[in-house]
Amino acid sequence: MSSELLFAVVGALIFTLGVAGTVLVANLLRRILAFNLMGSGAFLVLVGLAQRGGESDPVPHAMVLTGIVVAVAATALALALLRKQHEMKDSEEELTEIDDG
Amino acid sequence: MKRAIVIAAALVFGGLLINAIVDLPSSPVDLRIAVADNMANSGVSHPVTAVLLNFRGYDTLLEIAVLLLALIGLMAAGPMLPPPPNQPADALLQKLARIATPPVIVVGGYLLWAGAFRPGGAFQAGAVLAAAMVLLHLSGLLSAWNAQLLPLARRVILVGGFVLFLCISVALLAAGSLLQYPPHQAGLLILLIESGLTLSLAAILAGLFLFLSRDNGGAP
Amino acid sequence: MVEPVTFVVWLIVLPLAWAVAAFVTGERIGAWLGVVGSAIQTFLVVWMVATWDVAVPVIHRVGGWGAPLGIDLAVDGLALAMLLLTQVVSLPLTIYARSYFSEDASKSRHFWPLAGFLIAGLNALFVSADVFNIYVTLEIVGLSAVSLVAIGGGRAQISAALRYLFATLIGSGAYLLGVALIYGAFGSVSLATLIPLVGSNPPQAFALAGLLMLFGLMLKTALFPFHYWLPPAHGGAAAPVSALLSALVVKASFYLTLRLWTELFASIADDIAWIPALLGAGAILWGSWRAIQAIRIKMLIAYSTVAQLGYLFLVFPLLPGQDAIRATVMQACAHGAAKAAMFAAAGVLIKATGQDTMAGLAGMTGRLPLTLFAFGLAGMTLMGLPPSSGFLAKWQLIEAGMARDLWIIPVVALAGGLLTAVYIFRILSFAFLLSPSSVKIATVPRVQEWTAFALAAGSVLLGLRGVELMALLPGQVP
Amino acid sequence: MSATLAFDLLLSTALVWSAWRTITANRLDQAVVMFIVFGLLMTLAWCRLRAPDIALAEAAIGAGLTGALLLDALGALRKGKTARRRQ
Amino acid sequence: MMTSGELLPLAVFFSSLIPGVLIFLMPESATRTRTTLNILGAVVKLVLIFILLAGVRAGDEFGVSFAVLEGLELAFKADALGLLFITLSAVLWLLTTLYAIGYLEHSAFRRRFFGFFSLCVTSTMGIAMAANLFTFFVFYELLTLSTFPLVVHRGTQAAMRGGRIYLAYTLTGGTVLLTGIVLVQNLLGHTDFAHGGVLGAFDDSRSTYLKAIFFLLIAGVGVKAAIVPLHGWLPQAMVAPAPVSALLHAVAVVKAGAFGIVRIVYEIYGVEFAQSLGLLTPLAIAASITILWGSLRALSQDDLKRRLAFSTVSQVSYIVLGVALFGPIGTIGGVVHLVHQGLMKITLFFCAGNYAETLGIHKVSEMDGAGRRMPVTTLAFSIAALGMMGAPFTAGAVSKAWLSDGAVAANMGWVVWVLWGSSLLNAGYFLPILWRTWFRCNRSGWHAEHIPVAGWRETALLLLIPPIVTATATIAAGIYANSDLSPLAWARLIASREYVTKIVR
Repeated sequence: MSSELLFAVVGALIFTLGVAGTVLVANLLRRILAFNLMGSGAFLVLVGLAQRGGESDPVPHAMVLTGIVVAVAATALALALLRKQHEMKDSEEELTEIDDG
Repeated sequence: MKRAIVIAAALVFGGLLINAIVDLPSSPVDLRIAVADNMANSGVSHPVTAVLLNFRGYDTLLEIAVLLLALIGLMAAGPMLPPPPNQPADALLQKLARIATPPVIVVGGYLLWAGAFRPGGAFQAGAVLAAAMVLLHLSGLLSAWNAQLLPLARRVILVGGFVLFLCISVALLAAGSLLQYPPHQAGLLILLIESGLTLSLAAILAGLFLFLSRDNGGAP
Repeated sequence: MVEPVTFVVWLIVLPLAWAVAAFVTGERIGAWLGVVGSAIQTFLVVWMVATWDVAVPVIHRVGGWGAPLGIDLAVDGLALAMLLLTQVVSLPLTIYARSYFSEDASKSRHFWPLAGFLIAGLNALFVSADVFNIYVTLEIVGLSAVSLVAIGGGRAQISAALRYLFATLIGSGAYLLGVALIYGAFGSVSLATLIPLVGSNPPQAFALAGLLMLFGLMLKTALFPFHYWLPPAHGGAAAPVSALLSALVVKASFYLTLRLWTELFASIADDIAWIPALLGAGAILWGSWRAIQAIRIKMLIAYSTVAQLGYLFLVFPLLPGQDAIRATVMQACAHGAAKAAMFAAAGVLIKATGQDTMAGLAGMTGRLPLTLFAFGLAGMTLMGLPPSSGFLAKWQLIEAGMARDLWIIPVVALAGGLLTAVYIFRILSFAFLLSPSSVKIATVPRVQEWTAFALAAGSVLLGLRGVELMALLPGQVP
Repeated sequence: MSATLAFDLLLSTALVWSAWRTITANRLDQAVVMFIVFGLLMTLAWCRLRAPDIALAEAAIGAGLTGALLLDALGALRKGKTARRRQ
Repeated sequence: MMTSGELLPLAVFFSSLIPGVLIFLMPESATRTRTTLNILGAVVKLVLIFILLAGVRAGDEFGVSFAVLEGLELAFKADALGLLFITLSAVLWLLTTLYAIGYLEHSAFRRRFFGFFSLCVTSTMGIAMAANLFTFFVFYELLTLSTFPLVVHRGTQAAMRGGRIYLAYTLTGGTVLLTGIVLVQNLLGHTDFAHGGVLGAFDDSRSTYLKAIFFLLIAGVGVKAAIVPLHGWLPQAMVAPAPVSALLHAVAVVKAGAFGIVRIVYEIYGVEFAQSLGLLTPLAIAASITILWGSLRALSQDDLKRRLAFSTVSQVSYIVLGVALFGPIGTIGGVVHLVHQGLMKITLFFCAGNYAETLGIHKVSEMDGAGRRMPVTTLAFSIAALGMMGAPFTAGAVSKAWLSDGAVAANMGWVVWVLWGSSLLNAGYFLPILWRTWFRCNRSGWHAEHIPVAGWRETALLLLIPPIVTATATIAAGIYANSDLSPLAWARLIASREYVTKIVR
């Protein structure tokens, strides 16, 4: 097994871990991490498979660059929504506490 | 119960996937040849940059759109906490940031320029510059941005690179199709686009952090 | 003279341009830019349809390289039909949204850029002939749709947006791995290059890629039982956003499912064709059932979307027959226009009554007759009653099913129509009830009522004149 | 077994392990740290795959910026919690 | 350019559609404009119809079609059979409009009422002029949709309940009908109506299949025709205002169903082919059961409108019965009853409305002495009721005579007994009403009197004219049955075109 193929297999494992994580993990921040793992796994499969003959291939490299940027965009959006949700939960709970008091 | 099912399914799926990967015969199409054949007309000598900004430049155009719209989405939905109190920043960190910033900018510039013939380019350069901005912010030298009160200049910088890219792509439509560079001007146009992108990418990537950040110097 | 082919490019560039311009200039000018831009896009696409020659498939080679090195944009009748639907539905919705958001600058400031990106993403998606490029367009569509849900800023909206975001991200993740496997197996991501290479005995990785990509797309289309994210997102967003999402966004991933199913994955599709059909039937029953039980108007409409999407998948055992594709395109267009009208009308009703409950509708046929009429017309399309486009879709679906002796498909379609009637007339009955005359209603600008009505009338009129639309998808593939 | 293959095997194991820990770590901050470690290991993997462009981007964006975003978010989520506890 | 042969059917169609749309666009308060528009539309329609009648009599062809999809056409034709229905609907539309203007004076939502009223008439025109089953179905469903707002017009919970039941029956029926239509389309590639039928070309191997389709089609239209056991909606829908009951539930809706049966038997299957498949006898049995069951149920209803509703259930099946009697004589009897029953039943509903509006009477048990207070209305009511029983010199007598002759000619002697039984039952539920109104005295006075007597006018003029006209027409159609202008003459023309063999009588 060439090391490129090895990394493709590793990518497959990481993707699987990521999928299982997104389904099983309840904490939303951790889900975001799991989603990022999915992406990284897919990138590894893409480059590893493409280069399993041993030669470097610029086309998947460019695709992965695009993918990384898309992933960070999605992650930032997810974190923003998560924080907003958290913030609103906070203020709501404070409100109820004031009501109780 | 659900856990067991998911884990079993994941094991089956992973097994199938690995089996499929290991068994895969070699691919019938080899784009490396096509890339190599067309490098001379691409305007750059680094293959990845050629793919990213010329052969598949359309992907990159749309990808910047993704980044931009994620930033807008983040501005639209992000938390709107009251501005944090001005904490006294760590003096050491400030000094470090002051020292580090100029070389980082130089590195960014180098990466941008290098992209034409070796690893590097707008993304990497923009990311490095963004990192510098984040560092400046964390050391208290650059305040967080307010998504609700965004000055016009900053908005222009955010979208400038994308607009430049879009305009050049459309202008080239006159040559026959979107983003069809004339071979002789390709190098120059790509450098132009990358320069614009570097600035905007730096601003957008930093913006992903600065619109949300409420930590003046207090990273955990 | 500009060739109509390059119009395709403009359909992508224009909304991108007005999106960024709206971002820079702010909400007031941005709204005008959105409306004018949509009007120009509509004009372009109508021109394209008018000058369309079915026999000549249109390919635009971005960068002049051509596949597989470069990226191709390909326009066929199917893509053109979806482009037409997108522009024709989004134009009235932009006019509606300009009025709807006029009092609320903080929301509209971000609505216009995001809507522009969304429409650009949709147009780019429909014409893309490159599986990786499709991934990027899917992300544009997905992330802008999620952001649009979130602009309301309410707690329910943020939660709905997050749930939607995770669904769409898992979907794109699965799709992306599929792309990776395909590139590994064949060394190309261009559809035109890939299709002849697949052959009769493709490697296992290809089948796996097909399952991954189709799964990802079905998740994004909210096919039962992956619909869990749709009702809160579509039912919770602002009315113009719900309309865009229900009418267009879910259609985009459906369109890709259809396209990949019939073209790239045709060799593996036959064996699993009953799965989407079964899920589609499940969607019709479950979605209708939940809609019948709904208390809130917009929740009812959102569950109705879940049900109506089921019809789209019902045709899969009949593929790749052109009659089945025609039926499903008609259904997509019918549902697109009708659902946009319905959400727009619901927006008016909710603004007027100040509450999102059906009980609040009492007496509204007297107060807001135009809006209720629009709602009724849209409902007629959803029920598949003549002479609406929904009826033509149902008619074609039944005919296609009978032609292959698959009786179960017509039976499900007809039963679904009756279930739809139950929830549509349930809501209309509330509106016909007499109300205490003391109930005060807020005034809503007439333009909102009329745009809702125009969309609803369009969905019905298409039923009287489906020839032109169906001419884009001729009986025999040329 | 050559030295490079041994290194690749080691790196692969580390990658899978860090990914596994990211999902399973008990505490959230541990998970985030493990994810950043995972990003750095990915950078190494890209180098091994002769993809220096990706390695640069992964280091700057994947590990760097994403890491900073995650840590910041973690801080914000925490702060909310402690603020609540103080009340 | 379109020829006049294409334009005329469209003009008939639009003469009620355009007023309908305009009414929706006008404000609620524009009462006078609305009234003018309604009457203008109805008059224009009548003029157009007279031109058509003359043309069709002379043998001209009127028709027009539009492609909806490739191979699927929205097609209209104005033939003798369709025109019969059109003329009936248009005449009664004019009268009912006048009646409704009087009836709904001062009530709310009149814009909505008259708007949907016009749409209903338009749908009826579409049903009458449909040249294929597809077009028929389009307007059949439109009729359902446009009558729903009229049924629930009062906006009460009871109205909603009636509306829901109405929809449940008719939409389900529509679905069954659609199934049958698509099967025909699948079999033939088209669903065109043609004299002598279009399915006759198939051999015996498909006969079971064809019978199944027949069952689906008849069950589908049978809901609106209120064939037992599909009649449950009709008494429920009587919650609607009187003009709605009058036009729609005695004329338009139930007739649309009956008319559909006529088209299906004569122009899809062909009456001779239907006979050879053995489909007519079961149809005759179903019609007979309906005739008797409806009359039986009517006996026990105290609510006047419900009694009339069950009477409708019974009477409409006379038409179906006529269709099912093989031979031109039965056909004439059935087709002419389409008109005769319409005239008589609308008179009864007008009168019932008058009792309710003027004196607040809704129940048979409250009608004692009503004839002295409202002699004109009660006279009209009596004429129509006697007509229903088949009394001499009325339209009803003509129908019944032709139907029994047709039964004998078709060798179905038992049908004569059904007709006699029905007449007896009719007498059983109508004569007590006549007795009460004319010969019993009102002792307690009229507690809920809304409209006072003014000279000879016992109630509002607009409420009085329509029943007078229709009652007169009931007698005229009986006495002048043999003239060239009578409905009977027209029914003979129709029969002569549906049968290849010539009429003897």
